[in-house]
Amino acid sequence: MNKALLTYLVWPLVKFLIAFIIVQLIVVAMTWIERRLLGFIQARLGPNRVGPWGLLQGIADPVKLLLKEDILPTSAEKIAYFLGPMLPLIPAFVVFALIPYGPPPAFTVTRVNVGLLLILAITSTAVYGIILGGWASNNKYSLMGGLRSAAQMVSYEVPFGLSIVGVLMITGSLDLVQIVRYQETNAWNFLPQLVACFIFFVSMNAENNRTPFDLPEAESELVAGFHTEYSGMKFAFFMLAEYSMMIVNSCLIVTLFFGGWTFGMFGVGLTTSVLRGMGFFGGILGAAIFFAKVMVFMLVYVWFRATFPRFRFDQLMDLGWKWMIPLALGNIFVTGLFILAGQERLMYWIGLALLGATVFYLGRKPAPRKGIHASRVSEA
Amino acid sequence: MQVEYPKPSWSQKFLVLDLLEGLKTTFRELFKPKVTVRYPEERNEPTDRFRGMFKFSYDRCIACKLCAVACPIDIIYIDVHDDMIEEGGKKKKVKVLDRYDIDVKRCMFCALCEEACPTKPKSIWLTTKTYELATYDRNDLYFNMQELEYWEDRPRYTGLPEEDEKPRLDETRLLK
Amino acid sequence: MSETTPPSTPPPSAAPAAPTAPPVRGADEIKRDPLVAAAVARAADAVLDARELVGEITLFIDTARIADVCRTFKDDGFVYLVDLAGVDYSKFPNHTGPRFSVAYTLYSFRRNARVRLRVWTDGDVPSVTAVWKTANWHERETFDMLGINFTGHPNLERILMWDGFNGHPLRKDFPIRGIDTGARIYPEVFPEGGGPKAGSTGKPVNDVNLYKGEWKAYGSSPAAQIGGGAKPAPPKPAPKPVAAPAPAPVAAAADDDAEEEA
Amino acid sequence: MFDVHEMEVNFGPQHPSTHGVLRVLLKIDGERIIEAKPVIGYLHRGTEKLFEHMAYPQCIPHTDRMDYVASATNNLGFVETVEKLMGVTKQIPRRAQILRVILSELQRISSHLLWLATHAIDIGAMTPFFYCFREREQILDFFEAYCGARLTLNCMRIGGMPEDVPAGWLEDIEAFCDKFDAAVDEYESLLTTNRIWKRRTVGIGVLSPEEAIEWGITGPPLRGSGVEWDLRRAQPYEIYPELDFEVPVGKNGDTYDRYLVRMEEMRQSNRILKQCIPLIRETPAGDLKAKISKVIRPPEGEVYHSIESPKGELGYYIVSDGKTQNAYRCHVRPPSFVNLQALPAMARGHLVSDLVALIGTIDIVLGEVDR
Repeated sequence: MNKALLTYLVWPLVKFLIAFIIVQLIVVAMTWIERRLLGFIQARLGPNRVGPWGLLQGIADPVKLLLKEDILPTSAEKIAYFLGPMLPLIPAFVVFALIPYGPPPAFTVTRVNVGLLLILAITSTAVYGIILGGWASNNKYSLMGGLRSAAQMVSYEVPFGLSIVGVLMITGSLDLVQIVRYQETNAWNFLPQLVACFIFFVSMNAENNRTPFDLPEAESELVAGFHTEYSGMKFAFFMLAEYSMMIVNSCLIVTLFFGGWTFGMFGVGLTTSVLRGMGFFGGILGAAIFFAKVMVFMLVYVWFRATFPRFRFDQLMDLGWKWMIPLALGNIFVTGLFILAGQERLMYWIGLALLGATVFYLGRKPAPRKGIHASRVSEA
Repeated sequence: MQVEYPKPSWSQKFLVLDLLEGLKTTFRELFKPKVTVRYPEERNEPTDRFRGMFKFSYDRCIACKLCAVACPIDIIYIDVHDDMIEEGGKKKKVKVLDRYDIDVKRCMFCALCEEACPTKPKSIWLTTKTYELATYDRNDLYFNMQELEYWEDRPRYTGLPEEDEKPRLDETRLLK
Repeated sequence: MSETTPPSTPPPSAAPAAPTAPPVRGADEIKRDPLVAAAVARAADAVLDARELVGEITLFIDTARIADVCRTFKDDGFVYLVDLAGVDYSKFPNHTGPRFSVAYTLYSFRRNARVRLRVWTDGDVPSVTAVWKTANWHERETFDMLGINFTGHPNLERILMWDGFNGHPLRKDFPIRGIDTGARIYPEVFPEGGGPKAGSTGKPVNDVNLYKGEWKAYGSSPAAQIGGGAKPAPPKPAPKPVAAPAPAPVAAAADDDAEEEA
Repeated sequence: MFDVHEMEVNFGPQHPSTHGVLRVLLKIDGERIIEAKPVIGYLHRGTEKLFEHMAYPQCIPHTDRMDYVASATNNLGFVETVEKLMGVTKQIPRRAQILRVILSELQRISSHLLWLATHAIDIGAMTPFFYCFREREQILDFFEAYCGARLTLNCMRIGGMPEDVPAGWLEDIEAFCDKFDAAVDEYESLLTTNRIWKRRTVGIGVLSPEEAIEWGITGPPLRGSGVEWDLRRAQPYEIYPELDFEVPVGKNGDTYDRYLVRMEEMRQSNRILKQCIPLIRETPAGDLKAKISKVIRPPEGEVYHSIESPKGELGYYIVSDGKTQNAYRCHVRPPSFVNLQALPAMARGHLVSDLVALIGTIDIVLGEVDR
């Protein structure tokens, strides 16, 4: 067989399929993990009926959704209504070809030297499906959900992109593999770029419509938001796209800020060269580390969902435009100053100090607030 | 008393400690014991006073109709006739209970009938600790005297009735 | 709000009545009670009568002047309209006079005491929504339930029953089992007369018009029509014709079967 | 370009966060509410009409069904009103009075827990819901142990209480009280300082004290506006004068203040419970009913009596004709009904999301609004 064909078409396709299957498995698992974890956090058990510990819930749900009646509202815009759930799926799937899962070249599907930009460009098209679906349902709640989603996506695309700039300035590359290689020889980027990491994390929650920012489907306000009128497999497609995008963003934050497939800093630990030294097993190990990190962030999504109330729409905009964007710009400026001064190591210490202060404060018992506790004070 | 408003310090605000505090709480809860009961397998035992399904005792009942009077929604139907019996050579007038029906589907389990019952022990009581009363047919919830006394022995539900036999939603009953 | 700070101990007027019957005070004596004396003095001619029971003062007010009197009382410190309730006295034993009564319960934070104003009416009462905003829904509810017109109310429509409901449920002649409202959930599946449409299920249609005669009789009786109908009624509404072909007008066929032998 | 394009939205009656079957007709410009018009009556069951047709003791189970999350206080209001009409208020045995206070304070906690659960989940925090229900279940277990029902208690009688406390009940309540303050702290750690929660509640639906009184608002919403008025203090009933508790008030009258007030009320109710348990132990067991005739036939007259239900002033206006055993007219002054009236004024100018928070903060129960 032609070697070029093998290198550029067959192998990438095979690798993409493998990665795609893994990701879809995570999606299936997440439907169970999310509810189970939510249950455990909320003093209940979560789904535990289908199979042992409810493990087969991830299969039972799609089967149920597939068998469900596919309802088309009479006054819906038919073509747009059908396109709505399909459109977000495409970018959500395509992006998986661009992410390095393990040590290159064997464990990257394609290596694009502007991979980061390409991913940003592709993922931001996912919103069209939601807007289209919300509008085509011909339901006021859906419409409001769709509009909210559009505004939210547009607003948070900006801090999302800006927060990455700091990383780019440090690492000097748009190539995801390069960014990871930089982090294993230096510290993981979340240390020098703690603020950027925070902004990225917040924006990615907002991009995915996850809980503090789940306005487009805010079930207590808009019934179900943009997918109020969707049922059956179309609804499943929306969910599939949402979870896939969650995984994409988790992959991105792992790659950009948490060392990708490596497990080590300053050249110590399981760096790429060490993993390569272990041969194929090392590659598998790298991918495992990568997906383990991704799963951690997926769980953090759930943890957030369990903890936080929901923002209001104008507050969400405020946060995006008045806080996140200036903060991201400031971060770029400060990073630039440090780089100019050649004091990049100092940023690590600042990041460490901030983290340390947070942990310290959090470990302390909060002082009881006097007035609220007056009942007990007076008794004592 | 004026309620106290929380005043976080500047550093606490900067480090988003208010949010992390909540995360800490949920994380701690993750490892606490769970309170839900896996219902059909595990059951909570009702307390001794739990007001559940009725139980009726024909032998104790003196047919005084006080329970029917006490019922706020009139779902206890009692028919009585007088009978003469001979006891020790004397003729004695007794009340004989012909009908003692309770329309359990309309019951709100207030236990006023139990409270009104003058016999000791009560001849109608609700402390049977039975709460699984769901049926597939509304009419199954109309209990007559025998059923009220021996509902444990009632034939269990065996399956949906045939299509023709299915009770239809009768609008007259709704309007009444 | 210095006025709203309640005194630490309730004044004796708020204490529940002792089991021994309290001395019955005459109307003039009650009017001179320090609780209401100031307000009564300013609207003396509108206060027709006064009564007291279990420590609660009831003042009977001239119906036409109730809004003014309420304003007077509000200015005097009774700033909070607790409750507004209408009563249909048509079946009250030995009752003569107007059919309805409306009771306004006022509360003064300063005195920590309530007073009740009452008016008699046969259908029209001036609205007090201009005095208290909270009177709005109270009056709408009273209109809905009893058919008392509150003239000058900005938005006198039904609140608990639906628009177009014919009759006023809390009137004494309204049957407790309800009336046929003609409402059908799905007219094409469940046509007038109830039950599934013939042929739609292959089953004969049940005859459900069990109480039809009674309903019709109620709908056309004059009792159902004082201030009836959905629209905010004019001060003196003309009897509204009902759509149903009226049989010979029967005196309200109120069949209260709940006067049980309790 | 800057035209106002109004859209009409039916908020409810089937909506996740209208707490039942409330329907709010919204006129919105974008997401901003121009006009909100509550439409009620979907749960109207004619309770007042039913009261006219049944004997006084038979009404008690029906009062359960008005504010179905706080049935003990509903019962309390009704039986106290009838007792006042009969003039037997003073004859109620002390043990029965303490028991009534215990039940109504437990009910207050459980009602506030349900309020917090639904209010939080309306604003998007789903976890407090389950924590609140965890504690609420324990309270419902107490109710079940006392009277046999968990929700519609029917737990009071005219002239006293139906039953004495079951064995071990007071000890269980004591154990619960000891743990409950920590539970409230836990809810607060999720919400009180949380910046998202504060953003969602501070400055939303502000009611000045004058406005609140003008709208007839009672209960925690009134106290949140800064009016220190609680019927347990202002016109004390049962044994409340002996008890030591605070009436928490806010000062801004916004949703956050109402939230703080209710949180503090739960603590104060807990404090009352702790005081009541030693008191009830001092009283002789079994002394629960005043010596009144079984057939309740109050004298002719009218009476209004109200108590502090978890939602505000719950009043009953009873007209008796002195001849029959049933009320000639029984009008209920439901706190939710009156408080809900202020919703349009509070919601004007806010966003759709705030409407949800406002419905939550008024703490309506549609069974009580519609009766």
